Amino acid sequence: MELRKNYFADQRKDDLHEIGQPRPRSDSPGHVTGKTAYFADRNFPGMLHLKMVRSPHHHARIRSIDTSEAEKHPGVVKVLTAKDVPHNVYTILILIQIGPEDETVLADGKVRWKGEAVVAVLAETERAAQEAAAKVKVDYEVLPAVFDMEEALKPGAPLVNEYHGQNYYLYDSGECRKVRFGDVEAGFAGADHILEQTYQSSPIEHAPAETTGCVVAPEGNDRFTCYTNTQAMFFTLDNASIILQMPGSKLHFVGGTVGGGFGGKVDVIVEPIAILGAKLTGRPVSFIYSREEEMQISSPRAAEKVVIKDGFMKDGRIVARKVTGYTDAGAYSRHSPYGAQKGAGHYPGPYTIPNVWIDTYCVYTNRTPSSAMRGFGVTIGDFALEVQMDKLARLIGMDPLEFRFINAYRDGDMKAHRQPTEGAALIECMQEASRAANWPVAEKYLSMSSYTKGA
Amino acid sequence: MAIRRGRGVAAINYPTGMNLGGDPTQALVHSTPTGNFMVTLSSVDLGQGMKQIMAQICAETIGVPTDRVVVDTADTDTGPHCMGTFASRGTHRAGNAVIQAAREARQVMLEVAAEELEVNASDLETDGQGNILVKGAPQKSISIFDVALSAHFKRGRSISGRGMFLIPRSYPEKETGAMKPSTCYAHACTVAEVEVDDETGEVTVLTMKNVFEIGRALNPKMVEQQLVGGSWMGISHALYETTEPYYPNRDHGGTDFNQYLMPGPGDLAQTEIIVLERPSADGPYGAKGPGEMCANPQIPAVANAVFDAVGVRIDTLPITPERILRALKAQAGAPN
Amino acid sequence: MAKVPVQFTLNGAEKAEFIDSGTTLLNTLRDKIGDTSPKGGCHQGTCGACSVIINGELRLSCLTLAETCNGAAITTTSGLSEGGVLHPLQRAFLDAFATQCGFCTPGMIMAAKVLLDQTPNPSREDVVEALSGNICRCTGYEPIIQAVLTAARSNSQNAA
Amino acid sequence: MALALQTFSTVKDANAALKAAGTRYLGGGTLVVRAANEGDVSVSGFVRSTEPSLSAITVSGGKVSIGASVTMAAIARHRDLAPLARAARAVGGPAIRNMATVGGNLFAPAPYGDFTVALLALDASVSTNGGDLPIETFLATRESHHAIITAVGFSLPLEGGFRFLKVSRVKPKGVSVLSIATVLEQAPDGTVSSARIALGCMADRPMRAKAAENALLGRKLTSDGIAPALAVASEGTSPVTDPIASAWYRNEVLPVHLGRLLLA
Repeated sequence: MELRKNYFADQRKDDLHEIGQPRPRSDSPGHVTGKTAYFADRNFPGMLHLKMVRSPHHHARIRSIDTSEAEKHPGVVKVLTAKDVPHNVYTILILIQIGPEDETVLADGKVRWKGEAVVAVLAETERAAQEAAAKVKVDYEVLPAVFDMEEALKPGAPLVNEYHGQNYYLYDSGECRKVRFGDVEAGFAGADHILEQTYQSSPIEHAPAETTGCVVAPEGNDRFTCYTNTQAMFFTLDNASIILQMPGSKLHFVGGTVGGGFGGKVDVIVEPIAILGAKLTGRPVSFIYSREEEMQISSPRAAEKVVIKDGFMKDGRIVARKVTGYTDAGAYSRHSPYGAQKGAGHYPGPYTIPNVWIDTYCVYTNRTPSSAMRGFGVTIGDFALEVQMDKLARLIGMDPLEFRFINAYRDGDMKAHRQPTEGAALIECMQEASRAANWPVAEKYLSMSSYTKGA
Repeated sequence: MAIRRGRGVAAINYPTGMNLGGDPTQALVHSTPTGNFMVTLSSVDLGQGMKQIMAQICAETIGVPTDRVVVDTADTDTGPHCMGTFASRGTHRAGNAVIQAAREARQVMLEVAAEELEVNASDLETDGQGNILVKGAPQKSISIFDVALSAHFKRGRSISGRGMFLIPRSYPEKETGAMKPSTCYAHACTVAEVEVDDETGEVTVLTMKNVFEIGRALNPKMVEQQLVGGSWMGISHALYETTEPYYPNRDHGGTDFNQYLMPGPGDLAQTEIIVLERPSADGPYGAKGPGEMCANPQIPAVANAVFDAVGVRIDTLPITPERILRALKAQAGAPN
Repeated sequence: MAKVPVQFTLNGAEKAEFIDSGTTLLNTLRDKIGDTSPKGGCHQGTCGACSVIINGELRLSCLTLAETCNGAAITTTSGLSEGGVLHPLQRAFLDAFATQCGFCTPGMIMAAKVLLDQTPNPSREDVVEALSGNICRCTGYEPIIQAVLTAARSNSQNAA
Repeated sequence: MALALQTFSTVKDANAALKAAGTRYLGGGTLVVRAANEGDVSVSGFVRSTEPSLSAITVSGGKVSIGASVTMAAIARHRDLAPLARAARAVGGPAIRNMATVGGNLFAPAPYGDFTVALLALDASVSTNGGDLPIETFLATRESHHAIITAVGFSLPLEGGFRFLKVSRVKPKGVSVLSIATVLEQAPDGTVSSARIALGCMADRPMRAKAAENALLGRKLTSDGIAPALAVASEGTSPVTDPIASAWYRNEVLPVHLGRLLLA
């Protein structure tokens, strides 16, 4: 890695003692000696193991659940169903007033995705829990499922989630988050060229080395210590408190040393049910996702679809950009309503465009619920935007890097969401990339600066 | 058979923080009797190095070496509230809270030192090595060790501070979408060079030249860790990763590390990382969040490079050999 | 059910335990003996985080039944440093900033140790091959490869 | 029920114990211990045998016998089995190769089982206490096969006569898109006089590319010479679709990779 100190030197103090110094990491000695304690390195005598019975169907009504054989299985201590969960219907963003509550801790009457948790089995050993889970009988009536966002938005599509009443998240702005800036239709009308393209992505798993999980130990005083690899301690504690209808003072969360997260450990899935198990049995409980659960059950990055329509001039200026973004939340909200609107705040990318129209939708389907991942709300949008930029440049026979210089935002430029640009550095990154990659651009672009307002 | 080479570029920015939800983090700082400093948080270290960075931020602010700072984090019985580690917010939000708490503690420390040295606190400075000096008269000094002892056993002062950093929630305006979705932006421009085997659709990423502007590299080696790993993940997203390889058929999702694909140690691109620093106005020592955006520009850069190499556009991620091969066959007019 | 005895040396110390027949070596080391340096990342044999060295060979402790290790000499990462002095590989991982979340690190170090024990002057390809069964999601592998190459160089300098 | 392990000094006794429902033979553990760890409740116990012959490699007079418990690593480092080293190293990473056995590989479903592809090309025989089976017969019926495999046997190919290729997306150790093993003999004029071509991942278990074998006879290993074989390479295949690749893709690239292997 090279630090290029010649850029922005006037804005920076480089004479600090500790900041800017490549100090060794204080946690690394623990890592290389195997001494670092992750949540699963806590082991308690008498610890129970929790295994989840999951839906084999994408969408089904539950006619009945029979746990009697499982309960009789040797080593089984407790079997939990929806009725055992004090506040079974929840949504995690309720803490920042983004509702409605739309997800069940354990399925109640219906499953909405393949893999949804239905029954929790607690047993003396993992093996006993697995064997007992195989003995739980759930009678399902399979319902039509919808996996495609456009299909889900059509009239007559199967309703995925009754708590929403329609297959999209209803923002205060309506069916989508909107950004309106300038007059996009006038921009198209005056453009030399128009290009509309559609980009799509697939769900992506965080695949951290350490799977999601927690170990819960009763403290013996009505309090429960939860050793967890959550990415958000109080967010998880407070949601657990709501789900369990238990004062937060009864909960003690210990974590902060996590074997990789990438956004995959913000969903508050394992902790509430494990604490409930510990409360109802009085025993320590371990609930750790298997690798298969981590890969296919834990929330992935959402599948997205992005439609970009651009009006642009022969000289390289983009004069109008319309973006319609669809985020596939899967069956439940989790963080997706936030991610979709974060996208609205991100488009049209780091470019100054006078006429912009953005609609971003959060859509419900019977796919695995998605959630946050590194680059949440932005990563796939950037893929779409930057491939689109390449196409536009080639369409008018312009160098793709020079084309970006022409449109790059600079300090003071007004963004579509009506914030003036501050601290821009796109131009300088491109200048340095031109040099590093031996990708020549015209001198006028090398002398541009983010400090000075664009034309 | 032909191995065809191409290159592609992408430029991006990335927002720091979760402004649209309201974004608070708190920190507490206190000294031990012998002048070591404890930072108490509930923030989570996912491996990105939050603990180390908070120690360096606290040390810089107090004026002591980093190894005199201990970070105690993520115990809800002791640590004050943090929203969590996501949205590239950790360094920015928790860092600001630590600075505020450390400044308050530093002020008490200087006041105690001033009493010991019989000068005004405003006339004192730290040397970064554990000593407090009178400005302009450095021979008149006291160690932070002695100041802490004095505070604890003689003067009854708590060398401590509270930090609270809150970005108030931005509510998007319904019709126009006017909002403040972020605090500051990091930037990147990446050039990817690839080879595509036009008989199999296999892509080899030869080089990945990344330029990142991240505000301030608080610890350059740790920044490098994030950026190198992120560049790898970007390539992985571009070419390999999906939980539903044959969507709309949802079968055949990988359930292990053999079948959920990511580049192995034999697939590494020659990776170059260049860092620019334009300090953010509101970041801790000018820092922005680099952890997420560093994995974004490689994806379109690879997509554009694949087009440059073989002339087909794959607009659906991931850009698998199968998708490229199908596109090449369609381009050649062959039935498929 | 009846327990079965297992006996082996772990990092040079004799260990004897009674375990449930069929228990994996990983669970025996972690839950019975208390050596949590091998990590359970997949329990499938696909991540390498549980790697240990058994009689000089790299093995996955998650797929090895403890009973099959009777009489064996087992090495884990927790046993590498001696007298508080880090093993050259551990030192090299630190210096190269080759750990982030650290979860894969003990397994990586085991794989690297077997390589250097058998091939003191490995090529980059040798290192890549040696690490090929170990997954890292944070680093992009390059710092780890560099750490192993650096450790090999420092070993050969010490030997010279 | 806990998953007890029973260890026997003879294959005969182990075979008897395997008659109990739910018991599985424990080789290297890479298949059956994984299944148990993943909650496969059909596995209720492990049986193994420590009979020394299971771990023996004998090479004499061009005949090779490899005990079923021999690991991939042991094959890869055996001086007399150098031609097979590439195929043995194609299995897993170093730790897996120290565990995975020849016997287990015979049962590994696609996309695993690369070494068995090599054995199929080598026309190996598969031995049990009950006798020997041609590998093709064994593979066709392996699900119903309960007796412990004791060894595999084959004739060492002529110098340079054995070729092996594994194509994977992840390097250097990813699982197979496909694998190909060939045993070719050539006449003095360079024309192919006998050919066995085995394919991995082109069906749910290793298979022969018989049409391609026939099309190769009497031809030289040149672009033109192998063209007829490549044209029929996919005949009779029914490739697996898995996260690595689809059946369509495997069929599309099989002739490409076979061609590259034959011309290498």
